[in-house]
Amino acid sequence: MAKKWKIKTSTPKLDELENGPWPSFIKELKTLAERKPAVEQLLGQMEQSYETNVNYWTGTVLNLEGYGGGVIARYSDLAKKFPDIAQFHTIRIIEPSAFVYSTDALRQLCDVSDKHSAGILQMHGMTGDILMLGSSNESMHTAGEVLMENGWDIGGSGGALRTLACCIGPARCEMACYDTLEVTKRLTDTYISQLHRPELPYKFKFKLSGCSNDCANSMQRSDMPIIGTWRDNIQVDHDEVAKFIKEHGEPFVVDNVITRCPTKCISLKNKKIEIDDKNCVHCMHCINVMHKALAPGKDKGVTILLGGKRTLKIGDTMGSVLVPFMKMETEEDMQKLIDLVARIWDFWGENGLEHERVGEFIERVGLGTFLEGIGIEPDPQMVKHPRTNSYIKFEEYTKPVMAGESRKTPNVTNKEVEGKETAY
Amino acid sequence: MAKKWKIKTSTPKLDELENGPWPSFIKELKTLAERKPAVEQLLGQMEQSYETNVNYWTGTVLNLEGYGGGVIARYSDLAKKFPDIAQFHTIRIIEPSAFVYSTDALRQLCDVSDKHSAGILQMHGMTGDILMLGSSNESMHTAGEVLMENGWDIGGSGGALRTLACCIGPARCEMACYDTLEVTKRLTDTYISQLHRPELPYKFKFKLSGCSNDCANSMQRSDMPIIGTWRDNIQVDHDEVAKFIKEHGEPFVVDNVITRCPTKCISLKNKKIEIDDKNCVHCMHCINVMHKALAPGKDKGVTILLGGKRTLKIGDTMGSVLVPFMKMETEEDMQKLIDLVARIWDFWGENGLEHERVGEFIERVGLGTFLEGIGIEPDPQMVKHPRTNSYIKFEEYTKPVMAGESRKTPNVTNKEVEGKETAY
Amino acid sequence: MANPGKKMAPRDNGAPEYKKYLHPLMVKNYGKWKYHEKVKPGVLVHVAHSGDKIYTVRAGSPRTLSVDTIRKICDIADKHCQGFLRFTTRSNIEFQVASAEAVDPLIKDIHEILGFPVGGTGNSISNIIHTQGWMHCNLPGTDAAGSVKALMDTLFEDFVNETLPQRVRISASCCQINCGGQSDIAINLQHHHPPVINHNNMQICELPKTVAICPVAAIRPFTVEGKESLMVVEEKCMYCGACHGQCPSMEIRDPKTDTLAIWVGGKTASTRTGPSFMKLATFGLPNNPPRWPEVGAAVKKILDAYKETGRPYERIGEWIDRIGWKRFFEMTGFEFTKYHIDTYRYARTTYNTSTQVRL
Amino acid sequence: MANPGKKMAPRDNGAPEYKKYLHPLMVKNYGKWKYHEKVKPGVLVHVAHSGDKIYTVRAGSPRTLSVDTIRKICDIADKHCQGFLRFTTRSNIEFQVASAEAVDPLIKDIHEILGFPVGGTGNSISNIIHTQGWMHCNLPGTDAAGSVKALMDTLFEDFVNETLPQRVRISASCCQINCGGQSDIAINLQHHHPPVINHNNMQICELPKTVAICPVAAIRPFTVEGKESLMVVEEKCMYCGACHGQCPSMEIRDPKTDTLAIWVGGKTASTRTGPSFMKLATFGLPNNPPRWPEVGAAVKKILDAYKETGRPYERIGEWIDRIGWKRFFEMTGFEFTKYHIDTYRYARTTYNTSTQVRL
Ligand code: SRM
Ligand code: SRM
Ligand code: SRM
Ligand code: SRM
Ligand code: SF4
Ligand code: SF4
Ligand code: SF4
Ligand code: SF4
Ligand code: SF4
Ligand code: SF4
Ligand code: SF4
Ligand code: SF4
Repeated sequence: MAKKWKIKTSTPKLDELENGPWPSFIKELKTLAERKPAVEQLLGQMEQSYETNVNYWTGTVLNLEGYGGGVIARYSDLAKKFPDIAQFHTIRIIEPSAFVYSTDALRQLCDVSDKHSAGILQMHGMTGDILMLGSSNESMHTAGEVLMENGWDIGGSGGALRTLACCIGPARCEMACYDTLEVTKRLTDTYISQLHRPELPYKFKFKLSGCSNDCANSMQRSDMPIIGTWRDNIQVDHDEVAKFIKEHGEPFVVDNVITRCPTKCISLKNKKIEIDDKNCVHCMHCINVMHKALAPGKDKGVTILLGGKRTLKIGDTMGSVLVPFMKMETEEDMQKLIDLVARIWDFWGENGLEHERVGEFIERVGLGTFLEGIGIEPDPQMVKHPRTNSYIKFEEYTKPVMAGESRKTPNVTNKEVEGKETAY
Repeated sequence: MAKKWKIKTSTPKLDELENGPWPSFIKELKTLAERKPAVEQLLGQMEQSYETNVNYWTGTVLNLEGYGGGVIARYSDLAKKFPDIAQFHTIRIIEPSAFVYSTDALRQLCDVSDKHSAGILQMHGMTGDILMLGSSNESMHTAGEVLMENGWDIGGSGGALRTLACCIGPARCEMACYDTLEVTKRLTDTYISQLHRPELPYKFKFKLSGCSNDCANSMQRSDMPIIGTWRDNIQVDHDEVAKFIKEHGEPFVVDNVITRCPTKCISLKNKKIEIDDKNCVHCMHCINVMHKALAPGKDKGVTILLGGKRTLKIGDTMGSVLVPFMKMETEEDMQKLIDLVARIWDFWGENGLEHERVGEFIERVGLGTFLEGIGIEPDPQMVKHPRTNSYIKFEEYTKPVMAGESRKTPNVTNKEVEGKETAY
Repeated sequence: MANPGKKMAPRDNGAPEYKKYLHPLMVKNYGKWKYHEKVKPGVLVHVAHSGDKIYTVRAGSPRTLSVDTIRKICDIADKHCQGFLRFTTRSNIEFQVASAEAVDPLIKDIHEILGFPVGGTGNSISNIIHTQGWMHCNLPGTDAAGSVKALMDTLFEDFVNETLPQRVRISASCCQINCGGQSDIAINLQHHHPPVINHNNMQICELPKTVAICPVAAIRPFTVEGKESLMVVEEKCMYCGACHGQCPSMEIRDPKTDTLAIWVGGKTASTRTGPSFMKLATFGLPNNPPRWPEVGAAVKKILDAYKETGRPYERIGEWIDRIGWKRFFEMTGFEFTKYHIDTYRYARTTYNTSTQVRL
Repeated sequence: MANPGKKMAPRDNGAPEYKKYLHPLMVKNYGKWKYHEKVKPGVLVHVAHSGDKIYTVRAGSPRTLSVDTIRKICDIADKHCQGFLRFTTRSNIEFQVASAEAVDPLIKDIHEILGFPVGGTGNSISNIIHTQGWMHCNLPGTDAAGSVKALMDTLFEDFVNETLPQRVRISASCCQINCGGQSDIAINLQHHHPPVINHNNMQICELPKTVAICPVAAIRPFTVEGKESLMVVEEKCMYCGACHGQCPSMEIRDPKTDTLAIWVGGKTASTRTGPSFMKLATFGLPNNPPRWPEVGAAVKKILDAYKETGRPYERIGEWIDRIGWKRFFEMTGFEFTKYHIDTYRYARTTYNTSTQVRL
């Protein structure tokens, strides 16, 4: 389509990244540079960064008209020198659940990218989107429109919900305790408006993993990790256990399974595995090691956590348990989840400060107050352990202040005590 | 000595505490009440508290002239009703190391108490002192003088050093890794002036335990826990190991020793105990269980920690490691310890706020800054793990503010950046 | 004899010379002990490398002793123990004898002359350490000694026997300051609202100090009827009582609302799992003198659950860690409330940031 | 085709229909997988209850792909995989075939047509996840993609083999915001001083937002030559860069002083020990394009130590927990400095509050 272009910019620093056995992103760019002036100029600007250690992109907010979030706008500080990258925006395209594709679909994305932007696709962004780099203010609209027409949609930015991501789950994994792909799609479709239009105090991410192995990295990288689990007993295939022991020897089983169980609830007695399932915390380790012999229980569902994010402002947080167990099979279950999300967004939406992630909000108001706000009963599973300090704020007396609720004159205690006998 | 007194006050509530198999402190008081009007009136006031749930003591600062701290002064709010307890002070008497006594010594204390106060001795206060209750402003001086004349001394209060306490250690315990009794006496004698006169930002407590079992409760209840340990190998008596295994069986050893080691560095191989001493953290558990077979190493010394205290203000703190290992045998070793304490008191003394325990101070300025202040090199053993957030304050650029050092005009960064090319 | 009117001359005597107070067998075998064995509840024998043996008999004590009782204790020590004795770090009394045969006659005298029980060793509940209460402190909301006496009556069998999974240490404190410290089970008094200020009685000199002491900056200067005083911002205050320690006119106590709380899992030994803080088990127990039956009942519930499912060498905190807090609350029947969820400085570090849950 | 000038009509398409994109064997055996086995590095077989087997071949990828390359990838998937493929959560490409025999011809094409390696499964170092860097972000101090390319060259043998104690995940981020997230080993760029303010370029409208975003309240309004601007209280600022994300004129980056840091022990799985944060291993590595050799050398040191003493199933953080940080610093040769000791909100919770030390 685009005509061949002769690379004239010399990039000695970047060239060094063409060496070595690992696939080179510089090679990828150079391929394109032969026919795309913008990519050649991108290489030129990057070469300059490699020389000076200075970055030359400036960002501003830019919305795809009518859609809101989904574009990350970049303007080159070196636009005089590299005019074709004066505008070099990224469109965040919502990926299919678990990153599965038909070649038809992929080729369609390639065509849009090739025609309406720089021909660079990042598969995938850390949040999970397909990143299509290199549109201008104008071409981004065209690209967006073509994508929309073909059934694609775009992801979040700013104070919007972010594109969801999930592990391969039931599509190809025996550990999966719920349908991560389907729930991801359902949630995306349900909240598509929130993905387009910033309505929340700040960004919100869901990530879905089919089990505690958390292959979708949800614990650390999403506001709401939804993770598969079970509440009945681990399924034990005793023949396979025997085979495993025979193959690996008892000491291996003791050293690598028995002693590694976090609650020491699995034991080896007379060459048989015994599990005190009441004490199992569904960590997956024994199943991971002996996955032919052991499997998650049959009464499956999810654990829902809240508040994970990266380090900005309050330091890293991980999701913490909000709902220890919830079935996730029927339409009703899905409605319960949607209802839960609504309660969270309502309370946080009303009381959260601008740019305040839900984890930061919980840290500020306290988990107890938060639970009350969303109408969920406290559960000991939500904490590692109860409080260790005696500083309980009994709220029948003083209620904590919510954002926006700041009282002009503080409520003060200056009542008199009843007279005490005094003597000396 | 004191003449018999007839109890006239009725104490129906307190009387109920004379029932039951456990020795009754009310009985103790009643014995005395028969000849001491103050004690009868004490019972009267307590009975009233038991009825109203109201306390009737008011405290103020009172010093034994020339000695400073050591007296806890109490005035009764019910002095009209109970004139003999209008003043009812406690003298804190420094106890002998490890609470050992000859009957002569104890009888001497009894005599002083009987003559110059209420005849009530608490053996011992939570800090470790002998508490002599019930002196008046006047008798407290007499009592104090008699005690002094007989070689006793009094403990701390206010912003002073507190009386030290230690476990029975080498006097009767095979686990002891250093001479807790002697070090306690040496430190007391060295710092006797600090025990009498408030010179520190706030109270400071030493507690000394001969090993990690911490029978002196030092970790939670002293600013500077000094705890015995060793740095060579655990002494293993293989014959006794064999006997132990024979007696208890292998599973018992696995369940109660091997799997309980915090670093899993002890193992049972062919009925022999093997210890990877490099990974032993000197927790004492295996030795506690198999104390005939195992013993601390021979190259003994102490771990010194800092910052333990109860919950007030910042919540409970425990001591944290300051010196992972230090020999504690020679006069030189003792001098090193005294030098260390001097450096801590100097730095904290200069920079600590009023009423700020050393643990609070460390929390405020940070352990790294504190170490620099006292001239000790950071050691990974001081932390559970290195920092998890990227917010490093590189101090070659900005130094943290010490107390009293507050700058009127803050140091601000408002330099210009060097011009950046801009284009659009 | 000193002249009461005369100013005392400063003398820095220092600590008593403990060496004079050691039992002769301790002097001889100082630092040379080999091992110890349990003889029976309350009785230990320590064996020295020299082959010497010393038998220790541990007796319970109410800590607050009359001089009359101490003199009796001395009589016993003179008769049986060559004139020496000691107290433990938990206020028990330890009598020492040189032979197995001397043990029982000693115990007989302890029982008959003092009426004190023998026990507190090994896997027992040792003496409860506690604080001043209404007998002496200026801050108490309850009487620690009283509740301890009542509780030790209830737990008596566990003092004289060694049938628990591990040692259990209990402490009781009469206010949130908690001089009794952390323990496997700790009882303390909890305040339920911010301090109430007695403006009339305000000691002006203390005001800046009192403002400074508040850990959450809830105290502000304030003028009442022309007099300088203080006020408390209720939203900020978390009823710690620090101000009340500094200024008696900041009254944090309230006989109508103060309650007792029970905490579990404190541990100071670095054995196995390392020292740990105590955690809230239950609160809102009535402050009910003279025998605080609700406290006894709650402690019993914890101990029953511990006895049922604790494993050897497992301290209470370690036991709960293994069975999980969910089970702990189920077994004890205590309600888990939002007040159990920490709200103070390190609250976030107490949230369960894993998918590890018991279902 | 859309008219560029025309305002787009809002359409809420939602997520692509993944069901159309699943390999037929996945559709058939959806949710009915029984177990999986390792075939060889980079190749897994999943066995369904039906007896069906699906072979997965995992290929490394630079993530940033030209459409030309993606088209080649599609050609391969058309030829071998019935026109389906997927990407992993770490940007690897997974090709799936229905029989063992189909594996090697597929790998041959991956190698020859794409030049991409096959690996990243099991106990290997999988693809390094990373961020935009100088290719697109407005905040970077370094180029994550560049350092990752250089590092993957260095670690190549550990991608195509499975000889580590456990899987090792690495991430690289181009600023302290760290979009790359936590990993067993994480590399990021560190700022060394407070932001420098370009008063001329100050966007007045953003000022209150910028003041509000600072987590330590270090930013204050300020007037320079009559113009409204901001200033930073140096003592408070801990160089987080939050303000720079809000306001480009608060310049936190400094090519002269910015350095790279390496963190270890992050983990997201709740297996065994639960998720854990990454911890500072070493800092002050020069930001040295185009190949950042110092970073490669430091990562190598960590991996060598891990290979030497790590045990099976022990992730890097778990391994260090077992051997202790003292040993970690000894083995890697990194210096432990006061900067390794936390100074932020939860600093105290990271101190060693036990006597448990290795000597
Ligand atoms: C593109 C991407 C990195 C990549 O190369 O893959 C990225 C790039 C940016 N991130 Fe991010 N983040 C990306 C995933 C993440 C993740 C990982 C994740 O989502 O799994 C995180 C950590 C998890 C989290 O949400 O905290 C992440 C944490 C941040 C933060 C810090 C948030 C915090 O509260 O700690 C910011 C700054 C902010 O929000 O103020 C941020 C801000 C940014 C901005 C928008 C910088 C800015 O303010 O202008 C970057 C735009 C770069 C660009 O030019 O495209 N980005 N960012 C990822 C999004 C692609 C996608 O949509 O798939
Ligand atoms: C008497 C004693 C309780 C007892 O019955 O044994 C006691 C009693 C008082 N303590 Fe205590 N503390 C006693 C040991 C402790 C301990 C335990 C220890 O030392 O092992 C602690 C916890 C460890 C610690 O130091 O933190 C303790 C933590 C406090 C605190 C809280 C300090 C903190 O920073 O958290 C205060 C209040 C304060 O310092 O402001 C306090 C204050 C007080 C005062 C002085 C209350 C006051 O401000 O007037 C009490 C005087 C009572 C009286 O009338 O005699 N007492 N106090 C103990 C001292 C006897 C002795 O000298 O042997
Ligand atoms: C006498 C005393 C020391 C003193 O100088 O007074 C003492 C003496 C012994 N302790 Fe202790 N401990 C004494 C208070 C403590 C304390 C402090 C306390 O109770 O307040 C602790 C810390 C408790 C905590 O962690 O909160 C303590 C934690 C230990 C441990 C560690 C227990 C564990 O958690 O595993 C051992 C080891 C053992 O049990 O084998 C121990 C072991 C011992 C041994 C076996 C040491 C020996 O070889 O002689 C002694 C006999 C124990 C027994 O009672 O059966 N001692 N021991 C204290 C008796 C107090 C009492 O009257 O009950
Ligand atoms: C394909 C993928 C899911 C996806 O939807 O894309 C996946 C697939 C599998 N993971 Fe995973 N994991 C994938 C990313 C992850 C991640 C996230 C990441 O790497 O960023 C994690 C969390 C890592 C962490 O804790 O920081 C992850 C933690 C695990 C674990 C737990 C490991 C542990 O700490 O014990 C297992 C269990 C095991 O290894 O037996 C696991 C096991 C598996 C199994 C064996 C599950 C199965 O039965 O099919 C799959 C093959 C693993 C292999 O590579 O040998 N997978 N797995 C991801 C491949 C990424 C890649 O290209 O390398
Ligand atoms: S998170 Fe669990 S279900 Fe999902 S891919 Fe990983 S192992 Fe499978
Ligand atoms: S899943 Fe985890 S907690 Fe449960 S038995 Fe297996 S190893 Fe133990
Ligand atoms: S702390 Fe150690 S040395 Fe001291 S009495 Fe206890 S067990 Fe013995
Ligand atoms: S003392 Fe503790 S750490 Fe050392 S070997 Fe024994 S149990 Fe393990
Ligand atoms: S706990 Fe409180 S009331 Fe009791 S003695 Fe200590 S300071 Fe006084
Ligand atoms: S009770 Fe504590 S928090 Fe409340 S005002 Fe007093 S010092 Fe401050
Ligand atoms: S890590 Fe920082 S510089 Fe890199 S993409 Fe994320 S926000 Fe931009
Ligand atoms: S870098 Fe961070 S701490 Fe410093 S002024 Fe900016 S926002 Fe505040």
